[in-house]
Amino acid sequence: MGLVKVYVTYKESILDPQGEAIKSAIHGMGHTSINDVRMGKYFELNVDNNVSDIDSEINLICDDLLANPNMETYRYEILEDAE
Amino acid sequence: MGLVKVYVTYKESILDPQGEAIKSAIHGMGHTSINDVRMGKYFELNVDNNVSDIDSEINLICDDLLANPNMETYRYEILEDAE
Amino acid sequence: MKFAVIVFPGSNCDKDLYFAIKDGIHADVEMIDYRSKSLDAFDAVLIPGGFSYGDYLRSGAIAAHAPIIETIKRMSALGKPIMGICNGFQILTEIGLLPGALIRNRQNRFICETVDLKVKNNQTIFTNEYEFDQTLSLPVAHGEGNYYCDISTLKQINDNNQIIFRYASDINGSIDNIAGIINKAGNVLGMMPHPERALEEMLGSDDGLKLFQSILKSHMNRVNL
Amino acid sequence: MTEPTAEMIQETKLYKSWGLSDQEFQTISNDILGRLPNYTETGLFSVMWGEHCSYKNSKNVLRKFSNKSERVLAGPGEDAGIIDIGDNQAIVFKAESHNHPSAVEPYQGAATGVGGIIRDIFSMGATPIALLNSLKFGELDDSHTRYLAEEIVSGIGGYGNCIGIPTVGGEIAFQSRYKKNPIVNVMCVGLIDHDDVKYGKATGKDNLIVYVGAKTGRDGIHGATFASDEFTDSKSTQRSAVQVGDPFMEKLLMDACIELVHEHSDWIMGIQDMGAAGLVSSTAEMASKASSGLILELDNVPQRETEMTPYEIMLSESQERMVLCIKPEYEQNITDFFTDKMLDAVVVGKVTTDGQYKIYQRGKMVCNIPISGLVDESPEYKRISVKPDRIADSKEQFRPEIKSLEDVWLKILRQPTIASKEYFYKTYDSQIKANTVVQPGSDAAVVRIRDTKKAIAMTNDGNSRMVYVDPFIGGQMAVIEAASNLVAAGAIPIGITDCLNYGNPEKPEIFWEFEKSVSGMAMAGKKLNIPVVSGNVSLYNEFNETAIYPSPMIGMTGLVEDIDNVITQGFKNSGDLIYLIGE
Ligand SMILES: Nc1ncnc2c1ncn2[C@@H]1O[C@H](COP(=O)(O)OP(=O)(O)O)[C@@H](O)[C@H]1O
Repeated sequence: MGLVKVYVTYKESILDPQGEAIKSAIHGMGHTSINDVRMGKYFELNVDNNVSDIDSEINLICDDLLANPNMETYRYEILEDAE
Repeated sequence: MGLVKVYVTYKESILDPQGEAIKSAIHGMGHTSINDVRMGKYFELNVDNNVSDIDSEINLICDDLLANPNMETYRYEILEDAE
Repeated sequence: MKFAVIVFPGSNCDKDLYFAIKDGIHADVEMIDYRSKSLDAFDAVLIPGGFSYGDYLRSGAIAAHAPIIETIKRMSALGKPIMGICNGFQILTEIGLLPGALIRNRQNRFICETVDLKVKNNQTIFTNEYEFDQTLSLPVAHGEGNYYCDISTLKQINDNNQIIFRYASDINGSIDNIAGIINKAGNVLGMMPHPERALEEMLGSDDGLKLFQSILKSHMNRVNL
Repeated sequence: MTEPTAEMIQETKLYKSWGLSDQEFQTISNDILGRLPNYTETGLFSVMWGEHCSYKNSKNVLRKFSNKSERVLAGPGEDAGIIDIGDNQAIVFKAESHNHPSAVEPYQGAATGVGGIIRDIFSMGATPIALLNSLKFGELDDSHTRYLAEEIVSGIGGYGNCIGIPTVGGEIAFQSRYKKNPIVNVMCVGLIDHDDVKYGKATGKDNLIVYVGAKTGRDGIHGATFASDEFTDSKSTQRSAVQVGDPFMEKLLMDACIELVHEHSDWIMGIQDMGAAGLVSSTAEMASKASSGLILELDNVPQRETEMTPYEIMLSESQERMVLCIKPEYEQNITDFFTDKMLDAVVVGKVTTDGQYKIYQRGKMVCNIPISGLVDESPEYKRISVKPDRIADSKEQFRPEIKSLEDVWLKILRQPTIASKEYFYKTYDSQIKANTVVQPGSDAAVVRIRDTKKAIAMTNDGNSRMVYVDPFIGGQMAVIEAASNLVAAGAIPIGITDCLNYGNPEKPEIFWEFEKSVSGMAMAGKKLNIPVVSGNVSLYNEFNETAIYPSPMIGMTGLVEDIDNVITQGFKNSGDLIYLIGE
């Protein structure tokens, strides 16, 4: 079984209110060396090994579901035979 | 400026309702080769270069804020001098 | 005139919308399951607010793949009135019937309050009972109601007069205070505020009533032609 | 892991770390079983005899409350109390505390508290119409407190908003004693027709026990014992007691159960939610109410994880699960019904007549104990009660010295406890269902009942500072304040639910506070003829041995006969006259 890791983040031009809130919390804790925080989503997908074209399958899933191209971008890594 | 990427996920024994809902949506779309989906959080922190012990700083921030050790685990990568 | 209120798993303003049609404008209305294959018997489609599929992943994202979506798209192509409120608006952007997206409120929290908005286009099948620039007092209740689109889309919807409602002040970070938009063809409306919660003075406002009356009147006029 | 044998449990006194005393263990072995309990059985006793399920430290104090009036249809003992409001309708309501889970994981702790109280209401067949919450935090100048407050409030809103029940009222107070032990009490009110009321009973030989909802995992094991445990610094990474709420699943479950009760009442004998102490508490209590026995087949229990032990399956507090007792001829109808709603429903056992609780896993019997012993023969303690010195000493009255009335006035208004709570309650959808006539911000919330002239008013009250200074008077005041709030909204008070939050009852001074304040509340309730029909006790609210202020919360409901009589708090027009009424 393969493991695919997908990362989805807001496009750069979009304000990330969660990231902002976390940044101020981090500053409130005294860690002022953190200049900026962006928050995104992280997915781990377990995939059957017998999938023929995993890239196209994952791209489909990301485009259609995991990310909204109007506001988000994504990238992914494929880890063959993960535990 | 350095970039730190943090990944936070639920511990294995904790229910991930979002992951479950996403999995059934993916199956509904016909991608039945995806056996399991877990959803987590992904953070990008921009850090000043002059931080002396970045590891201990990031660990503190993760333990105290980004993850709740009662139900989540985290890992991170430090990318020196990222764009 | 017969309305369909689409019920997705997790929809929770479906009954409010049902009562708005039944008791508010005394028209025919039925709740329709997300698995239904046909909406032929209906003259208008309403997509209610709520948390379809828990709003997991992203609001409206999973509902966008429900079986009934194809049927709703067909209804839209036929020019039937389709209105999405709150989560319904989010779903309509997710399936591409309306441009843009609804992202997390700028203040990063859910907000529930009654706000003022302005009618910016009263020449639509949804708003002809209102005056132009009339101020309406309507409840909002959302965590992801911050309307976003890119600059070129914004110019387009402005040029085409597709912006129907604007908040009187910035309540959630929406670009140009956009609270509701219509598609280019003029038959699909999406809005974040809840007109179905504003039908009786007793509950604070009845400013939502005319929206439903507009739809009914437009339909009657067309049928009578 | 291999489980310790019965002898090892006795020798190492493992039961003690699960909260059973030597004496209790002896009673179980000698009087109830006539043998040593095995690992699973010891676990079952330890949760069922814990304070959370057995009320062993509080039962005899709770008897002070009156739970009768002309309107009471069901009182304590059921999932929630039921009060008649005329025209064949009734309201069902209860409050629940989720203090400990919220201290450990504030968002999910608060959220799952809301999920639990909602299940208590719809498990009786009622449709939830409103939620309230009573919160007590440390002082807001502390960053951890701000974090807890933000997360707890978003957890409450997150669950209630998603499932679609308006959160219409509550209270929030700030005081340093709550810094590490916040108080999170939630209340739910439901509406029901008399004929639709369902009780959590497992009755009738060979009727089937059906499990519905989310799969069981290892989360929240021993949550109920944990709820009756004190906090210390060293326990700050309690591992297993946290669950994640799934309001979407609960919405499916709620709608399905309400429809089942309305449309297919004849299929089911009883229905009960799985709350604290999960499968064991729900099924054993259902059997106990009907004096039945039960056989459970654990292999059939839907499981999210592999190799779960009987102990883990029985004690798991995974959320969003229900138990039904159904007639065997409707098994297929029931599974089809739930499958259509995207929910799993499986038969996990059946009702017997021998009064025994028999549990099997992989063909092996792992538990065989009398249900009466587990549920009804739990111990009852009368703890020692001693008046605290601070109260004896309080002859010296504090007299405030007021130089400028204006300054003091502004200072009072600036107190977070007094100031507007809009910042918080604005994040709750208080209007969904389009029935909320009076939203947060007035004395009591009012929710109308569609198609009638009636409405229900509700409020949460309790001033713990007052209770700390004088528990008896403070208890009385809590009831009187709640009743006044309802009357001020135009309603007649008809019922009380409560959450009784205190420190460790084994400390005589704490027990005294508990006893005295309950006496005060009970007396006021009797005088005003407002029965207590449900409630919840949360003891051991301490951090490093320091207890919270005694914090009873009164949740009260009132009936508005004619909605045109509803009044809100604010002054209306300039020139209106202002009267002061009373002494
Ligand atoms: N946690 C809360 N959730 C919802 N509403 C709240 C909450 N806390 C306070 N409120 C609302 O704020 C208003 C003022 O509350 P409170 O200060 O307790 O008033 P009072 O002391 O007059 O009863 C009430 O309408 C109450 O319902």
